[in-house]
Amino acid sequence: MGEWRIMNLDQWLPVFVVLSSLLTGIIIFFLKEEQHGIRTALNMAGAIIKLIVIGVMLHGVFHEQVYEFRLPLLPGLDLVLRADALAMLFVVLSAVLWLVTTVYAIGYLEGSPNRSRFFAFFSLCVTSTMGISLAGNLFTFLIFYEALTIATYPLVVHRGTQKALRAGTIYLIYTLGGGAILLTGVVWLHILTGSVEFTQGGAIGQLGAGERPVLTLIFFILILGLGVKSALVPLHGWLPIAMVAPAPVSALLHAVAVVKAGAFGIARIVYNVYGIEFAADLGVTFPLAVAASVTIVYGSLLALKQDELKKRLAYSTVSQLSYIALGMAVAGPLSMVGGLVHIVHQGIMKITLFFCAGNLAETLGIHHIHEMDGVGRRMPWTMAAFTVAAFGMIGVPPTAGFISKWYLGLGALEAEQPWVLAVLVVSTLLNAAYFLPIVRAAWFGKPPEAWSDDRGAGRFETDWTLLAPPIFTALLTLGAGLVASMPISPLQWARLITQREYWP
Amino acid sequence: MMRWVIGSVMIAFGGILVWGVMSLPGGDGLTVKVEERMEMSGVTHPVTAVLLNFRGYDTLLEIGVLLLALFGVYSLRRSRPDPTGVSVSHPFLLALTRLLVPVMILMGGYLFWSGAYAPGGAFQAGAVLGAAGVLLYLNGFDLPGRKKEWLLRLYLAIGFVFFLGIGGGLVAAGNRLLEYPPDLAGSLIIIIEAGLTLSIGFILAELYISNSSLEIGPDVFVTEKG
Amino acid sequence: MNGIVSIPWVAWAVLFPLASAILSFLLGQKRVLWAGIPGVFGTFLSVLLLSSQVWQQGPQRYAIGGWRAPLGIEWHVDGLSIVMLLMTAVSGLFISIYAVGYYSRQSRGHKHSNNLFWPLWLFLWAALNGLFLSADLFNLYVTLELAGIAAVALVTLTGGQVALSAGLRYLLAALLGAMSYLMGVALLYASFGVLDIRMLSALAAPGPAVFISATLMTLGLLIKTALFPLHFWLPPAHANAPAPVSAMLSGLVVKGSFYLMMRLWVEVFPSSLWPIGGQFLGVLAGAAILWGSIMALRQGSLKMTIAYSTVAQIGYLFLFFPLASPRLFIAEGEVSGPGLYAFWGCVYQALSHALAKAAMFMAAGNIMRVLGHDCIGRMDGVNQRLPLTLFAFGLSGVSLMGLPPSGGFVAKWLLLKAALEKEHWGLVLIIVAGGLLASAYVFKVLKHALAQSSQNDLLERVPPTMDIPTLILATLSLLLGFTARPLLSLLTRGSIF
Amino acid sequence: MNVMYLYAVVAVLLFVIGLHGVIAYSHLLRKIVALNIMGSGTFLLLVSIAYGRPEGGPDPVPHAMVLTGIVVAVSATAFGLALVRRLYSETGKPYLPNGDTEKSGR
Amino acid sequence: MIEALTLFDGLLGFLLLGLAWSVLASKDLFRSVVLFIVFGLIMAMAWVRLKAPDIALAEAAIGTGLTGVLLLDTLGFISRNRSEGKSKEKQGRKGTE
Repeated sequence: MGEWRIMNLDQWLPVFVVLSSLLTGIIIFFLKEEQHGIRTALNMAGAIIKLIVIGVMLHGVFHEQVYEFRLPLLPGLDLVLRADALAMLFVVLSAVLWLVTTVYAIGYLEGSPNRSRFFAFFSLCVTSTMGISLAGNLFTFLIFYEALTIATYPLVVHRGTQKALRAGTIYLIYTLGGGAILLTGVVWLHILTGSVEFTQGGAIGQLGAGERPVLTLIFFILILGLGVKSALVPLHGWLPIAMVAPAPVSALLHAVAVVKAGAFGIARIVYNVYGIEFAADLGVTFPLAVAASVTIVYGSLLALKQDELKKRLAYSTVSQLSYIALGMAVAGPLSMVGGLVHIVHQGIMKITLFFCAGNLAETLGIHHIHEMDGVGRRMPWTMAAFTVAAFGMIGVPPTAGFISKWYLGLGALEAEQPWVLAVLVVSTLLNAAYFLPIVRAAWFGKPPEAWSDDRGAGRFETDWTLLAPPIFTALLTLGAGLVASMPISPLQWARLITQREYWP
Repeated sequence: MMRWVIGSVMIAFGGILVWGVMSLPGGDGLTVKVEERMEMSGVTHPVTAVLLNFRGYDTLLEIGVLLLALFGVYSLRRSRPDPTGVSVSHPFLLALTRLLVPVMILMGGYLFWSGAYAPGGAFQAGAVLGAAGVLLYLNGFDLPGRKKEWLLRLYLAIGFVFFLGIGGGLVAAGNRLLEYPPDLAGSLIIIIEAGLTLSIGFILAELYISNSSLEIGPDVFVTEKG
Repeated sequence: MNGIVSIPWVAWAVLFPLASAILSFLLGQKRVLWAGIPGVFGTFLSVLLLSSQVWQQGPQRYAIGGWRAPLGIEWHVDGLSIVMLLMTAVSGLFISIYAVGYYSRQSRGHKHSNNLFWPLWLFLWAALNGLFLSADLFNLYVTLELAGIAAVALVTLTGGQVALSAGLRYLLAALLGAMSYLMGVALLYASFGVLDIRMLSALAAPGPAVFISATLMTLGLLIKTALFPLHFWLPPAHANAPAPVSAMLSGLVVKGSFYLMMRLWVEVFPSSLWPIGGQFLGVLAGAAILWGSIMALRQGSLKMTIAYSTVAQIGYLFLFFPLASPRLFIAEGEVSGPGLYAFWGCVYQALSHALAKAAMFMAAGNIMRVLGHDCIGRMDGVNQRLPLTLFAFGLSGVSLMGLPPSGGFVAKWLLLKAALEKEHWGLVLIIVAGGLLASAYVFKVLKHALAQSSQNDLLERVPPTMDIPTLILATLSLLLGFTARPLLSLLTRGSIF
Repeated sequence: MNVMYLYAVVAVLLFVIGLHGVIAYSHLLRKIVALNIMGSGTFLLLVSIAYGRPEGGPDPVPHAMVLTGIVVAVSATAFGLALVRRLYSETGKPYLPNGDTEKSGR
Repeated sequence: MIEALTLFDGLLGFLLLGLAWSVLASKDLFRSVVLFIVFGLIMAMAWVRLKAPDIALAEAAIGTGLTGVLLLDTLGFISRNRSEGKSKEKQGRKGTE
């Protein structure tokens, strides 16, 4: 009986974005296992409707149009969905990658059990991600952040093996713990400042100095809660273990849903809750920067030691994610651009890598790097995509990764924190050290006469539903770098956000 | 050891309680209020007036409790007891019963009737009837309605049904729950008490009988269904 | 329309269950549902209409027999009682539907299980409604006894050895509690010569007798509500009852005595009791949350886990006493501050727990029906056989963990807010830890249920009458997260008394 | 007046004795008897209050309460005894098994 | 006169307390049940003394009458098929539930 009246359609667009995957998810859950066609149709329809709505909103937001939906839940506490520039960045990313991953998953899970359950929770997972990105205040963010945890669990344990179940448990211990900490922080902040709306330039920047110590404490509580999902060292433990999930899931987990939710949350806290100036003024950004740098280097070092492909990619995720946090922590416009744009870039690059890893496992049963000699000859397209993404990760121009690192570097100089450059250089070297050998082996290594268990898929090197997604995302990786100067590129969008953040 | 701890705690507790009651004011209760409204109550005995009129709702629920206890016992019971089976007919007891039961029934009737103006009433009367029923049962006589399951259930429920029916009927008629019209109060109460006396008699007897025959045979309520 | 508004639904809310209870007994085994089903829906509807009356016209007082207090017994219907009545009506409705399915097939197997279920359950419902309505201390005692005996009889319906001893333990606890409560009533009546709660709240002045009676009544109600460490009777009773019975016991019955406790402390007992009493109860509440959750985690059987989770969740209810303060409901809901949040939080906790826990026990019933056991370790493959039930279990679990957007989350949010505002750090920790422990034991079950199953043979199907109500209740417990505002404003309709 | 206090004291002492019985003895019959003694104590307190009322005759309201209470007590006792009998015929023990709070049945 | 009455009251009180105690304390269950019935009858006297004849009747008939009969009956049942009764009673006595 919440008294929100029907206004113009604009107010409802954010809701549609959330519902488009929520409803599909619910319907799919009640579908029978065999109803393969309906399920696919629903998935596709949902994803495409979502993209269309988002397209409209993207255009609107670019022209300073406000889309806000408000549902009062408790006295003085509303559920708010608002589309601002930062939200759109994440929304577009998740929507696009959801479509791609759905295609991939349909091919990948061909004939495996419990597909209805899988796709249902897959959709719920994306729904929560949408909610996270569109959340207009901390309370709403928290709701979807926790919902994401729950929605992801069935995907992690999907296979039902002992290994999967154990991974699921560890995943929960970390994420629910983080959630509890976050809840405490949010409630506390709510008591101090009332409902915290996400506002450009920071909501509580103008609070009295008396609160400063408490606010500092709360800041770290919040970051601690978010750090788990964004895998800040030492809270990253769950991420490599969650690898047992089916490839599409790990792809989504690592590129978009879970880890990005954490990083995005940190962005919200730093920019829209505390406000970058106030945060810097409190002196909370430097510790964050240190934590991020440590994570970057440490993650890469661990990645270096892995022989299992997915494990190596996982640790690379741990490392790469913290570029985002670093970008924010350095506290300058340019570095902010770098951090934000990396949300997108890391997504498309990393999802490519995971698609490829999945293809190798599915088609040739390859799970380890030492098995990859000459695989490029057997699966040229997959490895081509892999190579592009790997170069992106290293930061080779003209890939997307180069753009991110370039802006991060400039930002570091601009903010007079040259030590950050050192971090970037080291990590770049490490990235090269753990990606180039793979590429080398794949292309120049000597292939075995027969692959261990070759599925020998017909016309292409593997099923097209498995092949198309990585190629597509690889092209995106290239495109994001090549057309970086064009207005619709992620980079320009990140600049737009930064501009509105610093000079609202 | 444990016992001593408990014991000392109890002694302390008792001491506190005694202190509490000694501090009680001999304040005035509701005596006056009851007396003021006696003539509207339809009866002349104050306790009966409170039981069946002023606080009739309590009594209604109380019959519910009595029935519930019986349901509970029934749900534990496996058998419909066969009186001849448990009969302990000792000639002397038999003669005594023959002598006593009519007297008891008379006494029950008297208690029930006197309840309106003197000590007594449905409960006491019902209790006496119940005792009579038990005596009969012990001598192998059958309680009326024992053969017909539904009839027995009717006897057991009739008091509650009257009470509830009158209460509900009054609500339907636009009165408040159990709000007797003053001129009808007397007769309504008599009807209710009659039903109560009968039911209480049967319930108490059944409580004993079912209790003493918990461990035999299949459940009657199960045998009943096809 | 006007006619419907003018009907005294408050009376029918008690008359309907009573009448159908006695009818279902008179009709006997074969026709029991002829009385049961109409009774259930009648009760549900009259509560619904009553609440709409209160929503529109504010609190009601109803002098039974036309005799006003102190001589007569009065009902008082305010926001709190209405919310409790609604809680009972909603879960009661779905539990009843579930029971129809449960016994329709059970009747062949277990002999003397279903014949008296309906009269007992309807009597129980009547007792609860009477409890939530009554404003008369002695009448409340009678309703307590009515509810207690009905509940015990329901527990022992299955008649197994464990159920019997559990039932006896429960009965003794209930009688002890009621007796101690009655002693308190006697002392209060001795001191003030009235039994009506509102009149007492005007009269009750601090004094030895009052303190003693407060202690006695509180202790009695603590036993009946099974607050740690007086919870010893609860787990076996709730775990060994038939599934629908466990659902109503865990979901509803314990709330009855808690509700009464809340009333007494807010309305009757002098405020000078709060500082000590509140802290003391707070300690017990915290202990209950931790102990109950840990024990739940350590159980091997599903129903025992759920039962111990009830012990923990009851702890949350009692956070009311350390966090709230006396006489805070004078204004029409304008009052703010920790007290009000605590009040809202606890009531909301009661609501969401009622729905979620009922759904959980019903889900457990389905699982036992299909697997033939409730050993958590051997639950592999439940997800293939009972996807809906498992989903329902998960949903109600979300509410118990207090994760958004469930009703449990709203409750936890409000409680946490109250605790932080009162800077009650210990309780803050416990609230958070309790949520985590809850997720631990819920996911322990889900983990085993999601495991790959070796055997896929379907032992027995559950009828949709068992599957659907479970899912509906669980979903409702989740949707409660979105209905907080209307419910809370209904709750604060008119001051409590 | 002091008659009232005398009986009131006896009443609360009966209550305590009964309570002690419920807690200290494990034989179920004793527990049930003890509960009944507690009940009698409570009833005696009510009646002594009624007797102690200054004006008019004894207060009939407590009398009515006690009558109700007695019936309730008998109902509970009867049901309890039935449970004891069934438990005894199942287990051969008139006691509550101690550890069964931990294990589940069915 | 008043003296006599107060004496009677005191006597009654002590009798009640003593009976209640011995009901619970007596080793032999049968004995304690019988004592309980006596206790009930004394209680009835107390009711009469306190001008509560209705309760006296009810106590005699329901409270003591039925309860006593039920207790005796149950006791009879238990002792009828008791295997190793006394020993159990002793060890049970120690446990405090």
